[in-house]
Formats: sequence, structure tokens, C-alpha cells
Amino acid sequence: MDGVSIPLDHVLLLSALLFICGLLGLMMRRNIIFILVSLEVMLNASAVAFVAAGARWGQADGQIVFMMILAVAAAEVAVGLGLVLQIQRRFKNLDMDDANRMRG
Amino acid sequence: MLKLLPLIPLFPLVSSILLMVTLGKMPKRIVAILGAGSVGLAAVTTLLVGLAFMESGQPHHQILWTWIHVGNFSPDIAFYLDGLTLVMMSVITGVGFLIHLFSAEFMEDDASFSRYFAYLNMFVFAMLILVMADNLLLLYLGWEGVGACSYLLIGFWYQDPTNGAAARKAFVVTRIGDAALAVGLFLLFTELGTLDIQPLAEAAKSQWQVGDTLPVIACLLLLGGAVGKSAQLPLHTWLPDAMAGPTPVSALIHAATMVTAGVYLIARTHELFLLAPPAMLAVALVGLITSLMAAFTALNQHDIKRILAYSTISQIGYMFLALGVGAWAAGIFHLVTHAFFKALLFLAAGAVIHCLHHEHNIFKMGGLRTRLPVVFWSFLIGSAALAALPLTSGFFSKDMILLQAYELPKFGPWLWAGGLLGALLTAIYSFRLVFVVFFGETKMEPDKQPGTRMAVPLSLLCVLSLVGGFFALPLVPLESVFPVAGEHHPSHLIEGISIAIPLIGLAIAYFVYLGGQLKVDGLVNSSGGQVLKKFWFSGWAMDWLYDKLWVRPYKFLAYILRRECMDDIYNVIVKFCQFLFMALSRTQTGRLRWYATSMVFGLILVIALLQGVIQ
Amino acid sequence: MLELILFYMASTIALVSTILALTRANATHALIYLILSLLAVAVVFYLIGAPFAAALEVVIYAGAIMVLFIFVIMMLNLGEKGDRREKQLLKPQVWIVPVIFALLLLVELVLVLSKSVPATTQGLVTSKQVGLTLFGPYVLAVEIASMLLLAGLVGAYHLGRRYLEEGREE
Amino acid sequence: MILVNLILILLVGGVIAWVAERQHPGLPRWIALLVILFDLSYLVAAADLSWDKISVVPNPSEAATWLIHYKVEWIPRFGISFELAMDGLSLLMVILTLVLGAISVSASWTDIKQRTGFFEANLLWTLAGVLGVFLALDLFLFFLFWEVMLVPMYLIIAIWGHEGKGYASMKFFIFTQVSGLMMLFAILALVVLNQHNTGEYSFSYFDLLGHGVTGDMAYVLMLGFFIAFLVKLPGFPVHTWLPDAHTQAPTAGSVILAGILLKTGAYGLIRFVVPLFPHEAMVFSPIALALGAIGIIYGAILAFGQDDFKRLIAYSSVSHMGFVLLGVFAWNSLALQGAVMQMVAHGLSTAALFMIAGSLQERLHTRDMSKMGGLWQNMPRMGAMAMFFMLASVGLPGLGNFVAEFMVLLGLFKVAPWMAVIAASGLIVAAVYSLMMIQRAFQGKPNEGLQLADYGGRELLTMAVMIVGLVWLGLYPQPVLDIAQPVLDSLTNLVDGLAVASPTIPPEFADSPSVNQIVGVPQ
Repeated sequence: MDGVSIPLDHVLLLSALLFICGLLGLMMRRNIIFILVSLEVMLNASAVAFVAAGARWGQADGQIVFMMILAVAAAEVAVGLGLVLQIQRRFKNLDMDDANRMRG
Repeated sequence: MLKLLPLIPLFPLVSSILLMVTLGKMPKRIVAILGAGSVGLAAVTTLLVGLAFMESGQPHHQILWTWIHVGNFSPDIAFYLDGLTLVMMSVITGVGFLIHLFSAEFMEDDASFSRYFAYLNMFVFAMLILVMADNLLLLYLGWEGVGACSYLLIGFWYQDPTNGAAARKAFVVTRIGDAALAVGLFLLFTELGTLDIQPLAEAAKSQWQVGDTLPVIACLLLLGGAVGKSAQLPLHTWLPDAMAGPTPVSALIHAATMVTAGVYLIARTHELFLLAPPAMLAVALVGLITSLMAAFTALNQHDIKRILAYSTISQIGYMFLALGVGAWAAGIFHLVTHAFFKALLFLAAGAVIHCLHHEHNIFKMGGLRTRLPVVFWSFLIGSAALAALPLTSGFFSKDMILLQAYELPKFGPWLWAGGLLGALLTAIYSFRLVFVVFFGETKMEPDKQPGTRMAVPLSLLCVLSLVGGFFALPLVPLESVFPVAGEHHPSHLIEGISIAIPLIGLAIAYFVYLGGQLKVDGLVNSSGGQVLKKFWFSGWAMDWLYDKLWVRPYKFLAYILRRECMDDIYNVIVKFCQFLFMALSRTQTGRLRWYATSMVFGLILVIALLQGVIQ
Repeated sequence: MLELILFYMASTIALVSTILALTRANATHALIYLILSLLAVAVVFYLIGAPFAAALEVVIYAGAIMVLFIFVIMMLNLGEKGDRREKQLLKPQVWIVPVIFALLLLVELVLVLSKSVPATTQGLVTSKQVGLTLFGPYVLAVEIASMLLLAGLVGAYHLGRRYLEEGREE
Repeated sequence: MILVNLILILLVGGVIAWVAERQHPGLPRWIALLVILFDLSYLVAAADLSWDKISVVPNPSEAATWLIHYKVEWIPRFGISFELAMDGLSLLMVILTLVLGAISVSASWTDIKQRTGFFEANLLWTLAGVLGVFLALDLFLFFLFWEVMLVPMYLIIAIWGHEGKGYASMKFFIFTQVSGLMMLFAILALVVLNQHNTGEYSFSYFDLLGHGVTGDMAYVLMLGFFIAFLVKLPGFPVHTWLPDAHTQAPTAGSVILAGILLKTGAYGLIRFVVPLFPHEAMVFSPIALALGAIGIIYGAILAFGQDDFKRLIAYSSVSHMGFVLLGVFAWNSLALQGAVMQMVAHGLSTAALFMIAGSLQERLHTRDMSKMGGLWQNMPRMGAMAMFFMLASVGLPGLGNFVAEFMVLLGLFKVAPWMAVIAASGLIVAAVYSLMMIQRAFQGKPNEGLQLADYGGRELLTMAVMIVGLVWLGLYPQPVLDIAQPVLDSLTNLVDGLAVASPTIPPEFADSPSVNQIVGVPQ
């Protein structure tokens, strides 16, 4: 369990791929639930990058930031799901393209 | 006694303000007493002051307070009394009082009786200020003041838009002259450093030589002002229209006093004009041409007041001629006698109109000699004086002008001849008026007779018109003001012709309009005659010309510009901003996916740029 | 070597399940895939020497947060209609531009990564270390996180309350 | 401290008036009127002004020689201080502001029916801003007040205006704001450049007077100030906001706008543009004079073309303010006195005309003159008032406007005779539109069926104040001239001093040319 053998590049590549998956989801989906899911994926991807960076130096800081991200994710999901409820109530569906009153 | 001077304009002013403040709530009787009485008081005070002045013989200068004091520009509210002023004041208050008295009856039935007297008193005040002013700025105050009062009185019956138009025309046309006068004042002050009339004359004499250009420019500008106010060519067109006002107003403002202000101005500044011979010649020519033009026009009119209006223009032309040839005293003399007989004529005409249901057309009148005897005699005497029949007041003054014109070297005889032609025409049109209105068959019955308040001023003015010339009274105080004219010894032939011309005119008028021995119908009805008649009738088509030259282009310009073309420039900017706004607002779709995509696009760009920068 | 094989396996699972999660029409299915992805990432954490983080990932992320998701989705009761609508959305013109952008970004990220100096992970970071660091230099961050969570709590309560109240009225 | 109190009284009074509406909707009017009158009497009582003090020719670059001077550090790091000062010129303007403020309250007495409290509050705040503009001597503070007076005015037009208020208020705001921005740039650039020269940041007027910026840069800065003030004045060609704003504003708004706000532009020209950039202003003066002359004629022609009563008066303002521009850039004591006089007299006469327009709108619910006519029959008192103020605005001698215009033209004639001639022709065109206005509204066939209330006591009293004011200015303007004289003398001295020091004076300004040279007469 020394973990020395894993190259950092590959972990970061994983992080990048996960992040881009999340981004793709964000750009493609109209359902707000999936948008939130995409956000979670992106947050998670960045968490991977942080933890990997912490592991590179053998320091705990990366995991601290991971915990912060966890807190942010939790808060965001709480508020986001509250919004989901509101949107469902108002538009009777979860399509974000219908919630476009702020267009120019 | 001389200290009473400021009281003279004060009486009418106070009366006018009182009438305005009471808002027409005073009974008409009191209004009449206040209105006419204040001018009467002013006349009495003028008499007292005049006697005191004759006694001392010295010009009297009285400063009330400093009006404006900035640097070396310090005109005062101050009065200057000399012979010229006294003559003018006597005419204004004397004739003015008679006309006020006449008005009290003439306007009795009008609803706005007190407004009328308020304006009329204000006019007398302004006119007095004009003649009493010791500096040109105060004179300008009076000058504009009488213009404004004239505007108010011409448009007195405001319900009729044509009266309003006539009033506006009078104000605007005279304002053109006023603007020239104002520029003249700027020039005089800038060059001579003062606007006080006496020091100004001194400064001009010491700084300028005869023949310099500057005095000519200054004098021509002053002449511009005079031409406007005195209805001379080319700014005469307002006066005939100004007859829209009540007839006593025409008598006071548009015959006796205000229109002669231009003559007064030139006489007052004669020392400047003496430095500018070309300007003098211009004055004489303007006067002569105007008098001929107006006389021809008067021959063709059929509105009784318009005939008198053109005759006024013509007579003031004579005064200008007098001033132009340096016959200062003669010009003022004619001003005075003209004030008498023209006021008389206007008042008599007013009486005719008053008694004939406001009829103005002379060809609808006739045979009034027996119906309105008082008016007839007044009119006859007035016309005689106007035509300068021997021994009437007009004869003396006009004779004096013509003789002095003849004396002028070089142009003299020509001016004299022109003046004679004018005199002939004057006699023809004035007796045409008398014959048509008062002789022949009766076409209209008068419904009332003039009362005492009308008859008394008429008779007094008759007396003045008849004997005013004998005493040559006004000339006495003028001697100290003007340079003494040289002794003249006109040949008997010249004098004889001067006497004969009006009589010839009278005879022509008699044969054409009464006896019928002389037939002019053929001449008039020929095509050339018709054109000429139309041309003369319209006052030499000046109104038409000005309408095409100024009024229409101005209206057109205003019509073009009225939507504010400057805004179009700013609208281009606005349109451009709107275009940008539209373009950018397209990107604001309200779709989350779109925003996310554009953020990613931005991210790609930023990373690419950062990478580029790092490398 | 085993660790390395395990790492690549876990990575592959994480990626595949993430892609599946994001392409599902049914939200519940998607969330199950997402949980799978998160568990795989937890394995990755463990392998690179962060067991504490791995535990948190499983307990909080896959456990608490995802359960909250599922709970809400079940509450919304979307059903078949929503599924059909979701399937229409996955047409090529919808995803072509995002995919191009994503690929561009990926290329850029790979380029950036390729320039970095090769390195490997440095072994185990124990939970004790994490705890000491967290309540040592980062104690302020803990406070901030607590306030953030409080704000999230209040916000969620405020937003959700009216929905719940209306639901009660109906 | 007196000066601060002057502004504070108005600000606080505004808040009180706002709150007082809860008690009674009519109460704010009384409060506003009393606050303004109190402010006026406070000025008279507390300022301790005597003729001896006023007649001292001050040194504009030395604070101690001003009548009242007050300075507190505000942001010392950038040399910004809270600096207020009063000399004769600002004294005149302050008095005019307060008098017209009281008149505008009277003008809106029955006009404003909704949200009276907020209206009077905005009115008082505008006045406070204007007082600040007239008193501020720190350029930063000046700019601050410049903006402060803008916002409440915008609200007055936007909330209580007539049918096109949205467009008009926005146009007013944008024009003023954009020009204000130019001024801000000019101020900042001036301060920075001055800092380069002296090593210290300072926004103080006294420090900036000898800023030492020269060349093209100074010219550009001068233009920045000039355009800001030209918009406010307003001068051709940036006047187009004014007809809209005036027409759409409620009566009190028009009165304040025409009577006071326009004067801030003129004040700025006299106080800042020429003293700060004497040399550049002289080089620029032919253009400025031409703009003034064009403005006079252009405004008059457009006034003639209007059907809207208020729009006509608005354009007449453009025409009249052209005289101020001429007076300032002729820059001699006569013309400057004329300009100051014009500011005061135009304030009174135009305010009165706008009040009449407001009363007509209130009674007839239209401003279209083609729908009026013969109103003298129905309302002789109002007609008489309109006639009087029309004659005043035409420049009838014996009334204030004449004295002003005559002095401007007289002073201008020394410097630029042809300009004076063109401007004098403005007297003619002024008569054309003014007489037309009276004709179309008050003369002609009366509408007998119309029952209209003539002016009552309150209106007559307000009008009487202005009539007395104009007659007094016209016949005995000396007190006003005496108050302004020392200041204008000092400014002309200052500029002459600076101009002499500057090496490149164009010869035509070294001393005023004689008319001889211009009409080409050999001497």
C-alpha cells in the first residue's frame, strides 16, 4: 500500500476526462437534474485532481480541499434540488429551456 | 419751475399703471377723467416748464438716477430740455390731450375702455421719454416703448386676426429699423465712448472730420432706425395696415407723434449728420422718393384712413427732405403743423367713421357737407392745410422746406422740383377726399352727430391748423438748437410757383371729381392705366415684394427646421447604439446550455491564449 | 503492479459509468451509474494513498448526496412522459457543437499535461495527518465550510418549503 | 459653515417634506416654501454682507479675499477637499436660485397632485445641488454637485412629466451625463497634469488656476469643460435635449430647468472655462461667438415654427442663452455684466412664461396653440401677464432683458462687430415668434363657450414678484451690477494677467480691434 507506482499524469488525465464528461453533460442536457448531475461530476473531477496533487507531495492539503469541495457540493445540491422543486412547480417539467425569462 | 420736468411723463405713467392695476373695474367716467386728465395735467405742466424755459433761455439738464454704470458706460435716467424738446413736448401733450378728449367719446361704447386709456397713457409716457431723453439709450427706451404701445393699440381689437396681423407687422417692421438704430448706438459708443447726446456731438465734432466714413455709417444706421419708425422707404409698409387700430390712435400715434420720432431723432443728432454729407443726401432722397411714392398711392386708395396714412407717409417724407437739405427748423416746423392738421384730419375722419357705422370706403360716402357740418369744416380746413393752400399752417412750413431745398447747391433744384410734384399730388388727393366724401349725392345717412367731447378738440385743432403757421411759434425756441440757416432770397418766380401749385392741384381735383369737366376714365381704363393703378394701389407692390423676399422664405425655413434637424445627427448615434444593442441582445437567449457552451468557448480561448503567452 | 492494474480498471469503470450516467434518459438510472462512478473514484483515491478521502467519497458523496438526489427524484415522480421527452433531446445537432468544444478542450488539457514533469504519487497520507492539518492551519476553512453548509441549509429549506406546503394543500 | 448650512437646510427640508406627506398631502408644499424662504433669510441674516465687503475687488486665486470661504479636508490623499466659497457672482446666483425655487413651489401648487411629498423633496434636492454647483470650488466637489442636481431633476421629469416624459427625461439625462463625463475626464486630466507640474494632487480651484498645462492638451481640456457647459447652457448644436425636457417637465420642473439649471452652464463658463484656460478660450472664442450667434437666430426660427406653447418658450431660451455665450466669450466687463444680467433676467422672464404655459395646460389640457385663441376674452389677467413677459423676453427697454442684451451686444461690438450685428438681428426674429405666440394663444376669435378660471391671488402675487423684479432690473440694475462688478473685474484682470504671460496671443485679442480696422477705414 505504498502507492508509489501510479503515475501522476494518468490520474490527472482521469480527472480531465471526467471533467470534460461533466462539461459535455452540462452543454447538452436540458433537464435540470442532469445539469446538476453534470455539476457533481465536474466537482468530483476537480476533487480527483486535488487529491492527486496532494498525493504527489505526500501532503494532507489536497484532501482538505477535497473536503471543502465536498461541503460545496453538499450545499449546492441542497440548494439546487430546492430549485428543482420550484421549477417543477412552476413549469410542470424540468426543461431549463423553458425557464428563459432572462433572455434579452 | 424747471424742476417740474420729471412730472410731465410721470402723470400719464401713474394714470396708466392705475388703470392697469384696477383691471377695468373702474367706472368709465373716472377712467376718462383719469386718462385724459393726466395728459391734460402734463400739458399744463409743459406750459409752465416751457414758460420757465423761455425765461431762462438755457437748456435744462436734470439727472434722476444713474441707470447703468459699468466702466465708462454710464447712461443716466436723465432729461434734457431745450427748444426742440419743448416743441415736441408741447405737441405730444397738447395734441395728445385733445385726442384723449376725443377718444373719451369715440371709445365710449367699447368694453375695454380702461385698457384703451391705459395703453394710450403709456404711449404718451413713452413718447415723452423719447423726446426728453438726454442720452440715446433712454431715447431708445422711449423709442421701443412707443413701438410696443403702438403694437398694443393697433391690435387693440384683438378678436379680429387681421388687426393682430397689422399690429405684428408694425412691430416687426419697425423693429428692423430699431435693430439698425441699436447697431448705430453700439458704433457710436464704441467709437466716441458716450451715449449722452450733447457730449456725443462734441466728441464727434472733435474726433471726426466732414467726409469721414464712420460718421456716414453711423448716420445711415440712425437713418435706418428713423426710416423704420417714420414709415419711410423701404420700411413704410406697416403704416397703412396700422390703420386697423382705433382712429384716435391713428391720429395720435400714426400721424401726430410716434411716426415723427424718426424726424426728431435725426434733428436731435443733426450735428452727426452735418459731419456726413452723403448721409444727409440719403435722408433727402429717402424723403423725396417716399413722399412721391406715397402721394401716388394715396391717389388710388378708397379707404379713408389709408388715404390719410399714405398722406402721412408722404408728409413725413417732406420732413425728411427738409432734414436732408439742412432745413432743420423747417422740418420741425412742418412736423408741428403736420401734427395739427393731420390730427385734425384723422379725428374728423374718425368722426365720419363713428357717425357712419364704421364705414371706411369713401365711395360709399358722399354729400356729408350738410349732414355733418362740424366735421365737414374740420375736414376742409385740414385738407387745405395739408394741400398747403396759402395762409394755412401747412403752406408756411412746406414753403419753407421747398425754398430751402431749392437753395441747396447741385441737387437743390431737382429736389425742389420733386417736392413740387409731391405738393401737386397732395393737393389733388386731399381734395379728392373732400369732394368725394362731402359733396355729391348722399349715399349713407349718419346715425349720430359728434358730441361736445368730439367737437371741441376738432375746433381747437381747426384753429391751430389755420393760424399755427402765422406765429411760427415753435420756431422761436429752435433757434438755439439748430445752426442758423443762411438768409435766403428766393426769386419771386420760385415763390410764385410754390403758391400756385396747390391751387392747380385743387383745380384738377375739382374738375375730375366734382365738376366732371376732366375725364380721366379713359386714361385709367386703358391697359397701362390699369396696371399702373393696381401698382399704385398696392403701394408700389412693396408688400408683395417683401412677402416673396422675406416672409415666405422665413416661414419656409421655419417649416423645414421645425422638427429640429440637429436631432437627426444624434439619432444616427442612437440608431448605431440600438443596432449594437440588438446584435448583443441576440446572444442573451435565456438558455442555460447556450451560456455553458459560450463559457466553454471562452475557456478554450483563455487556455489557448495563456499557453501561447507562456510559450 | 496490482495497484496499477486496479487503478486502470477503476479509472475505466469511472469513465464509462460517468458517460452512461450522462446519456441516460431516466434520471434514476443515471444516478445509479453516477454512484458507480463515484465508487470507482473512491477506489482511485484509495490507490493513490488517500484512504480518508476514499472513505468520505463513499460515505458522503455516494452515500448521502446521491441519496438526496434519488429522494428528490422520487418525490418528483417523473414517469414515462419525462423519459420520452429526454430521448428527443439527444439528437446530433444538440450534441455536435458541445462535443467539438469538449474535444478541443481535451486536446488543450492533454497538451498542458504533456508538458509537466513526470512524477508519481508519494505514498500514504493517513487520516491522522488530515485531521491535524484540518484543525490546524485550515481551521478557518472549517468555519467557512460550516457557514456555507448553513447557508445551503437555509436556502434549501426556503426553496423547498413552499413546494411542500403546496403539496400539503393539494 | 454658512454655506454648508445653506445646502444642508435644503437637503434636510427635502426629507422632511417627503415624510410630511403622510400627515397631509398638502403639507409638503408649505414645508418646501418655508424651507426655501428660511434658507433665503438665513443667507441674508447669517452671511453678514455689506456693500463695503462686496465692492472689494477680490483676488480670485486667493481664498481669503472671497466673501465667505469654507474648507475641510475630505480625501487628502488625492487633494480632494470639501471647499465652498462665495463671491458676488455666486451670491447673485444663489439668490436667484432661492427666489426661483420659491416661485417654482408656487407654480406647482395645484399642478402636482400625486406624491406631493416626494415631488417637493426632489425639488429641494435639485436646488441643493444647484447651490452646491454655484458654491463648490473643489473641482471634484463641483462635479459631485453637478451630478446631484441632475438626478432629482430627472425624477421630476420622469415621474410628474407629461405624455412624452420617458423619452424627454432619458434624453435630458443622457445629454447631461455624457457631457458631464467629458468634464470629469477633463478635470482628472487637469489634476494629473497639474500633479506632473507641481508634484501634488489637488482638485482645488485655487491651485488649478495656474496649472501650467499648455498647447493642444490644454485646448482639449478646455473643450471638455466647454462642451459640458454648452450642453447645459444650452448652446447650438447640443441644445436638442432642452425643448423635449422643457416641454415634458411639469411646470415647476420647467421653471427650475429654465430659470436655474441653464444658468449653471453659464456660471461654469465664467467661473471655470475662461479663467482656467484663458489663452485657449481666446483662441476658441471666434467659434464660441459663432455658436452663440447661430444659437440666437436658430432658436428664434425654430421657436417660430412650433405649435406647442412650451416648446416655443424652450426654443426662445435657446435663443436667449446665446446672448450669454456671446457675453462670456466677448470677455470684457460690459459683455460679462450683460451675460450675468441676462442670466438673472432670463431666469425671471422665462420662469414666468413657463408658469403661464403651465396654467394654460392645467386649464385647457393642451399646449397646442392651434387649439387656443382669443383667450384674452376668457382670462384677461393671464393675457396681460403673458403680454408683459412676452414684451420682456422680446427685450423691451425698461425691463431686465433689454439691459442684459444691450450690454452684451455693446461689449461684443468692440470685439466682433459683425457678430454683434448678427446677434442684433436676433432682436427682430425674437419679435416675430413672441408676437405670434401671443396672437395664437390670446388673440383672435374667442371661444365664448369656454369657462376658464382667470388668475387668482396666488398666481398674481407670484407674477407680481417677477414683474417687479424685471422692472427693477430694467430701470435700476445697479445693485446687481455692483455685486457682480468686483468679481468680473477680478476675473478679467486675472485672465489679462495670464494672457499677457502667455507668449502666443493671437494679435486680434491682444487688444480689441477698433471698428475702423474692421470696416476698413484708413485712420
